[in-house]
Amino acid sequence: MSQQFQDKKSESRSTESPFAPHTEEDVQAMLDAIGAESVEDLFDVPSSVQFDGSFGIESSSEQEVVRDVSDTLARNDQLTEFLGRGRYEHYVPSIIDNLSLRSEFLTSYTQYQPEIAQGFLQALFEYQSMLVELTGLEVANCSMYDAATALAEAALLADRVRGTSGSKVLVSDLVREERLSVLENYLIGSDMTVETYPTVDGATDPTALADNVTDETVMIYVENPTAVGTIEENLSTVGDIAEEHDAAFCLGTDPVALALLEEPSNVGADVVVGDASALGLSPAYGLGLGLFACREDYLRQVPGRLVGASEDANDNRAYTLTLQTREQHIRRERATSNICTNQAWVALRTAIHVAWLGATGLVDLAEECVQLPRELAADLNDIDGVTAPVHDRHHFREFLAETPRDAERVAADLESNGFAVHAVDEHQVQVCITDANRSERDEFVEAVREVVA
Amino acid sequence: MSQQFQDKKSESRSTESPFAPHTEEDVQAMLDAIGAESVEDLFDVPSSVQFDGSFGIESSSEQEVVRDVSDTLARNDQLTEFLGRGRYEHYVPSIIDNLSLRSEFLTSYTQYQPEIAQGFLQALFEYQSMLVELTGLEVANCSMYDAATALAEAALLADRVRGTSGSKVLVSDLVREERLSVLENYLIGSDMTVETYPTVDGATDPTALADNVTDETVMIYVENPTAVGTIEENLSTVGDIAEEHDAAFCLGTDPVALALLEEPSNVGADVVVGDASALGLSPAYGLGLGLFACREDYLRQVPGRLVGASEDANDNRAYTLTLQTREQHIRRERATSNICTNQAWVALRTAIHVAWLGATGLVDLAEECVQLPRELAADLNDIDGVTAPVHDRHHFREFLAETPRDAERVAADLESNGFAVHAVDEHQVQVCITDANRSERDEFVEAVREVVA
Amino acid sequence: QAVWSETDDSRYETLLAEKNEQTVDVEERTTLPDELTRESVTLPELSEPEIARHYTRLSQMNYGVESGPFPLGSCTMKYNPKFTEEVAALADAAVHPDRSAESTQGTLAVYARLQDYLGRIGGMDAVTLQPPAGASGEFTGILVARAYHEHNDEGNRSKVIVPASAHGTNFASAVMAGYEVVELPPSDDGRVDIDALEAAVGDDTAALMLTNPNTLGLFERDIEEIAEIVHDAGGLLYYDGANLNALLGQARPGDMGFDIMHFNLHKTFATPHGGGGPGAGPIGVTADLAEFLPSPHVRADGESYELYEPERSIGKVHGAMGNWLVLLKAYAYIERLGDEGLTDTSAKAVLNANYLGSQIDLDIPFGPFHHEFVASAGDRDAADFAKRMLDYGVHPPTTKWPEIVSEALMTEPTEMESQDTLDQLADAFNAVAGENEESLSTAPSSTAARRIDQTSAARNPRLSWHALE
Amino acid sequence: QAVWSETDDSRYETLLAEKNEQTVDVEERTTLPDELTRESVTLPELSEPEIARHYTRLSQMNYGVESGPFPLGSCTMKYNPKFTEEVAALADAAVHPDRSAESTQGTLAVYARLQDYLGRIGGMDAVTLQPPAGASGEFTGILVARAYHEHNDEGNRSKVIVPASAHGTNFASAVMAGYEVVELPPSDDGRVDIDALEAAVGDDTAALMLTNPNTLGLFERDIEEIAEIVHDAGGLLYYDGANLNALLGQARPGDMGFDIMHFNLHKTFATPHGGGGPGAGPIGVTADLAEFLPSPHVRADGESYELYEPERSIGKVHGAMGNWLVLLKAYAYIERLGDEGLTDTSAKAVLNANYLGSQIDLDIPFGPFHHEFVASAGDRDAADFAKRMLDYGVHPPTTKWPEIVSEALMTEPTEMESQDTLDQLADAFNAVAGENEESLSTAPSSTAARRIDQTSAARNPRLSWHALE
Repeated sequence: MSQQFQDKKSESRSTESPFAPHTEEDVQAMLDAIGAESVEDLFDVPSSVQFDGSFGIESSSEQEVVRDVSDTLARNDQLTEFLGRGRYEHYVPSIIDNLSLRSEFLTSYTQYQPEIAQGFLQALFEYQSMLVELTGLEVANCSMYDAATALAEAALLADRVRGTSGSKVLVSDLVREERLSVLENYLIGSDMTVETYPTVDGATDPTALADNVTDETVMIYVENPTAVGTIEENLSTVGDIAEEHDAAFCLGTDPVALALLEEPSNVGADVVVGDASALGLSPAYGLGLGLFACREDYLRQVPGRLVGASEDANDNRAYTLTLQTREQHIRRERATSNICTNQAWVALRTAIHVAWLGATGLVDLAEECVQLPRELAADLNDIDGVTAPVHDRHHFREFLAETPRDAERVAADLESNGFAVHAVDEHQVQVCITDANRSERDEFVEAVREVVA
Repeated sequence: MSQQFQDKKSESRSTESPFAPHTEEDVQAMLDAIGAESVEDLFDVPSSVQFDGSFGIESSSEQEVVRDVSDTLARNDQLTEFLGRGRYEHYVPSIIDNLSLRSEFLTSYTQYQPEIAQGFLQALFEYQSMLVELTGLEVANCSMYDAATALAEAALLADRVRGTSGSKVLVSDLVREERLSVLENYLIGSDMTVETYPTVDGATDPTALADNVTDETVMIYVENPTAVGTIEENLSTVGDIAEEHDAAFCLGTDPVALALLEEPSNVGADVVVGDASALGLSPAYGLGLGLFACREDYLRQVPGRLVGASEDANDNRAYTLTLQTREQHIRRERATSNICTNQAWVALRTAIHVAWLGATGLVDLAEECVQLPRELAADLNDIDGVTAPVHDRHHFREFLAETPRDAERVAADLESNGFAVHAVDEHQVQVCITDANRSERDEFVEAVREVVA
Repeated sequence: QAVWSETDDSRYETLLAEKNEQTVDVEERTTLPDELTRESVTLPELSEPEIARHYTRLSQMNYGVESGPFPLGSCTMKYNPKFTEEVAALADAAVHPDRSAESTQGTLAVYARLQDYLGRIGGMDAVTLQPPAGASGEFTGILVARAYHEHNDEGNRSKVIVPASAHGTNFASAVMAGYEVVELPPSDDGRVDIDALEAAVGDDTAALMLTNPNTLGLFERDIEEIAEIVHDAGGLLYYDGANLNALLGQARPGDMGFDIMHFNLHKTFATPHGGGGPGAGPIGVTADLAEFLPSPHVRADGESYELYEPERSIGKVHGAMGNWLVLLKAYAYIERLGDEGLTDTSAKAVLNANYLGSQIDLDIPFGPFHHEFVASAGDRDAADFAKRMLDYGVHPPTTKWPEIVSEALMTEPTEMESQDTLDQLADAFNAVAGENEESLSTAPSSTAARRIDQTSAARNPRLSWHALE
Repeated sequence: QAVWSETDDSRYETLLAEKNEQTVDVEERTTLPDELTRESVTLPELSEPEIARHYTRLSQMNYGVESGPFPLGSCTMKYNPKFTEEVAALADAAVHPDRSAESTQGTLAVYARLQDYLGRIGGMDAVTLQPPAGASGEFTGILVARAYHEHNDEGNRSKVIVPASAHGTNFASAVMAGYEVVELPPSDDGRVDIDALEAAVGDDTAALMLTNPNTLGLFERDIEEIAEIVHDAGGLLYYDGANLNALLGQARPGDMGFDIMHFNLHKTFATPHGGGGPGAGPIGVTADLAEFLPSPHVRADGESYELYEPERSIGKVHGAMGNWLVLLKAYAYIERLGDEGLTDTSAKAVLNANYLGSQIDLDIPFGPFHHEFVASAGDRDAADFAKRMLDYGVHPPTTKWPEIVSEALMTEPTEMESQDTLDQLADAFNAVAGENEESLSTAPSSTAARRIDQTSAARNPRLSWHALE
């Protein structure tokens, strides 16, 4: 059938909502088809609750909004950040924006119709596969919100899978308080509470840990690297202690560290959590990607979404969300979690980043995370009065440095010099270095030299 | 057929060229298949001309190059530009980058296989259609390089289509010298030379023009708006004069101006040229989009690419490059032009911009180009010693202002204050204002007030 | 209409690991002692062009709102304006969450203004932006309710009432916050059954969670009475913001008597769904509840902005300050539309749903509906019905839910569709309605992947490429 | 492999103007007097979501290098690294061309460095970046040659010699520059026939334009002798840079005796082709010719950069300074690769062409070839052969050119293809070679648009939507 020039409209658009396409004639025709007099008539809202005020928000052109937001955000100071503590910056290659912003990915929904969502499903399947490889565990989900909520979900999982009841989640005292706060909130519906165990010189001491574990311990949580950048040295012992007490061993980490450090499955980890967006995304004020992986025998208790391989009616390989009966939209109050919307698009970005780096690139990036802080600590240690690193450990990306002056003042003075560091306590600052800020290293060392004097 | 897990490779990449995918094993296997010992053996280059030196260019990581280019370009001063003279800035909506950067558009080639290039072909067909609507002429091509080369090609076209021989291209004395230089170079292979005619108070005076036209005049070229921002008032007379002498009337303009100003076809224009990238692209240091439209009876002499509608074997509407026998790859030395690679992607961007604005938006944008300079000129005129506009005409986007101090010094002082304007002659500066710089208007007026004193 | 690819083996994209992977000897490449490191890692090893083609191909096997109509009920799949991605990509937006408040005044200004905007739009006194998704907002809201009751020495309130037709997250969130869920059966007209509600409330009621318009698209006309019943019993009223796209500028939850609400920025405020997230689920509360909001909260202090801990804060529900980039995009969207644009958005969303409803040959048992409706596939299986719709080049509606409508097709076209695309959708509905059962049960036939075997996926889980070897 | 869409009417996208257009009364909306304005304008009037879907759909109907193999001979369709788009999008890159040199030191630094890099890569003493495309570079180069001869009182040289197998632009550019073209027949081995060249040169010879490797992929082994012949006759030797992707780091035109060359940045230096442009065609010249280069030229002046007019400049060939953003992307690409990457690029490009050539069942009459080869479709029509290749999901080679090979299939896979995609290409070649003529003449059958009627398009030109009414 030859396609002729179709009915040509010539109509003016109704312009109040810039993203609704209706012409005035459309609106009238649609109302006629409905049999309504006006759009207002379609609303079945009692007049007593109708809103007849105004929000007092003026509409602006795209140009104006772009300018307003640019100008507003320009109130952020231009600082070179030497910040870490769980949220890391690595160079994000251009290809990640280019591919992940393709509207077929960015504007799609959760893959409830897998036949037209094979692309995203495969990308998530590949993301899961990368985490399986990196953790050595058999199962990884499509994402939690961030490291803190992943940790919290791990505790709830540990409680569900444990044969006997228990009441404690035991956590290294190096873990950030923000994570503990989230964990505590998630435990409200359970019988569990959080306890911390003391670390020694920036790492878990098996004896101190063993002293704190009881049969009430549902889960032991350790991070590697820790929030102060040290590399844990006794994880296998932690795994043994956990096993002895029928507690789950949950390890917190990230995908760059995983490429280099001891494989979680080799030290007896049952669950691995963390922030996977160290690859794929800028620090983004903490917008994260909750990494969640666990042993296969926990599979039916996993929170969040899982993509599985299957076949279609033509016996071709195909992917689909699977084991959905764990989820809230089916199991409701008996679901493994309430999570629904997650961080899928960030997972896509992380997967692209891992693919872009490749095995070699990822390992080399991780090794850089060992060497850069070693070198920077040595430079800082050369400054009169500064001791770095504070802990006699191997470090990953970051370390503590002891300063003669008050750490808060040092941090504030560094900020005036254009550098952001974290003040840990009275005389300690924490410093994080990666490929993202390494080019400013010499200027940073110079600034520290100035401000500690 | 069920798709099984395929042969899995595990190979290391040959990494010298980051954009070549070969593993070392691939290279060996391919050499074996070819029957060659080494890649070097595949080159049939006499040793006397083999290059065994080095370029002295170090390779860098993506991150390093991005930083280097950013740092280098940061050496450009941050100026708010009040510059025009043929290259204009209008706000470019985000959607243009998002859509035009889709790799199917950006990385495609000229549409020699139309069956798999319908998308770009349709976009170019729509671009042509928009120009046909705006110029009132029947034919628009897919692009020349820029306004200057479009003008030059128009003169060559005028020569080809003219019944009798002629030797002059007559050009308004307001036309930028850069365009005249390009025009003169393009006329080297013809018998034509360029002459200018004097304008009066910033516009074409019919009498002065008529005095300069002879039967040797092959083409008359006028711009509207002119390079000093004035709107021409006697274009119909220009058209009449051209017709009387069997000269082609070529009008220079741009798509924003076309939405408002007299329709070229109504004043007897035979060819319309200009820079269409005023929509769709930033000033981009002069990367342009040569607009080229003409009368239907010139069709077979048009330079550059043309997209036409046709049908495919199923009688569906389809698009294809057409009338290619005009072009160099077929007609070689008898082609209408040597142009091959053109500015197609910019044309795509311009078309998206026109579509985004819509008829109403485009007309309103053009009217803003009338009102903004009127208001700014009034503000400047209020400054002691400044006369603006210099020409007692209607203006479009820009105008001349007379300053008491030397114009070069005024421009230099404004530059120190963060503003760029063009110094025209001893006591005149040219000022251009659009939606892109209007928000800096008050600061600009203040700066002018300071520096002219 | 969408282009589905043809069906043959070449339509499938091999996995990254199948293209090339490499095992790297880690100990060889590190200066760390062996006992701290793994031995090796095996991952894909490809060139950038191969990666570009891989993901380009995958994107082509995916359907988004720019591919065609996407009337997924309750999901509000509306257009995501491009410029919001541009502002989210600004270098100034990428600061580290541990930066000082003094050095992040721009970011905090956006937080403060968005808190303010959402408060005005919802009719709420205070807003937190910390919850990273709608379900997290629900959980946070119920935690706030819990803290409120405990503060008032009413910690014994142990139940949250949820209508049967509510989103599954309501049930799960209430349980996570330590409550028992009381399910409320619907009345015959699809709305809250006032008698059942009165029977359900009591001094053990912590809250009623309500969606309004509800999942059938119906406005709970008796909302004021409902609020009175719950409040009289000492409970709080929670508004599930999933359907707010129906009411912008028309009615505000705060004005209806709701004490707590969440906003789904990725639904109502046009941030992209990203194949499942990130979203953002800010919650708004009345003045009485403001002191319980998560920490930190942002407030203006003269010309500048500061972070502080609300007096009786529940603490944190996210490790940082929520999904910042999503918040930023929603802020830009709200600024773009303003009062008039927001109000018109809901008007057009409701117009579109009603027009589409008027054009399809299926029973829509409940009305008058607003931005969405639930049609019944009748004696057809709704899931099959949806699969067959794929063959007409459109995304189908949400299926088999809410259960109050048998074989439900829950349909929400949003304001972004034109009359033309609505007609295209109606044609797809009507064509499928006229087909025989076999055609439905074997559908889809024109998509890249044909009907996918869910049972085998669940029975024999293969969750990584390792499991395919 | 690529996904072609199915064939039915729904696969076609209606024109913007068919979706909605509006006639605006211009006089009503302007403050200008009526006599200066048009009466009305009629253009599309659509919402942003409609525009997004329109162009997304159009993009899906287009094939780029990220869609699959694209072995168009002589076009060098290689991967365009994404990060080069990022640097081109920097705000600092968007300055106005009339800015002062003092205020654009960053831009000028890139010009100066790229001039230097290209000079080193080509073995040339001076480079101008002004020509916006390869053909413009040819034209500029011949203008420079002309200016040189005129300056030396040899303005009577009136002929440019061009081998028959050269790109059509060579002929057209020489004529535009005012020369008569003398076509040089090839020798039996596909290279320059030395005897014919000697017969063709004389005191009227302005230049010989040569592509090396030539369009058959063959290196002109006698290049030194050729240079001597031309130079002895007082002519200049011009290098067409279209095939430079074969020689990076292997051999330099300047070292072979060429006096003038152009670079196709959009071929050799990986800037995207953009569906036809923009490209960039810088030219390099020997020291003797530098003073004739276009104006302005960029040079370093201590730490800073300045613009100046070369002493005997030909003037301008572009209104500004050429296609700046393309230059910037090529600069970034060269910095990324450096010596080793550039050299390896050509090595892999030549390896790929030779491997592909070894895998196909068609005659390749001339060799040894480098980055491309020209196979013969034998008794098949090469254009039909190419159309049928579309059905195998790949882009076909350039067809029917150069004419020295009957039914030519000119094939250039570039370095970006892997052994796997080369095998896929070989399979497509070989499958089509084994098919009957009807299958070829009715192809393609799996593309969105089937074979398009070129004759009717040319006979009845419909060049705008107005012509469709």
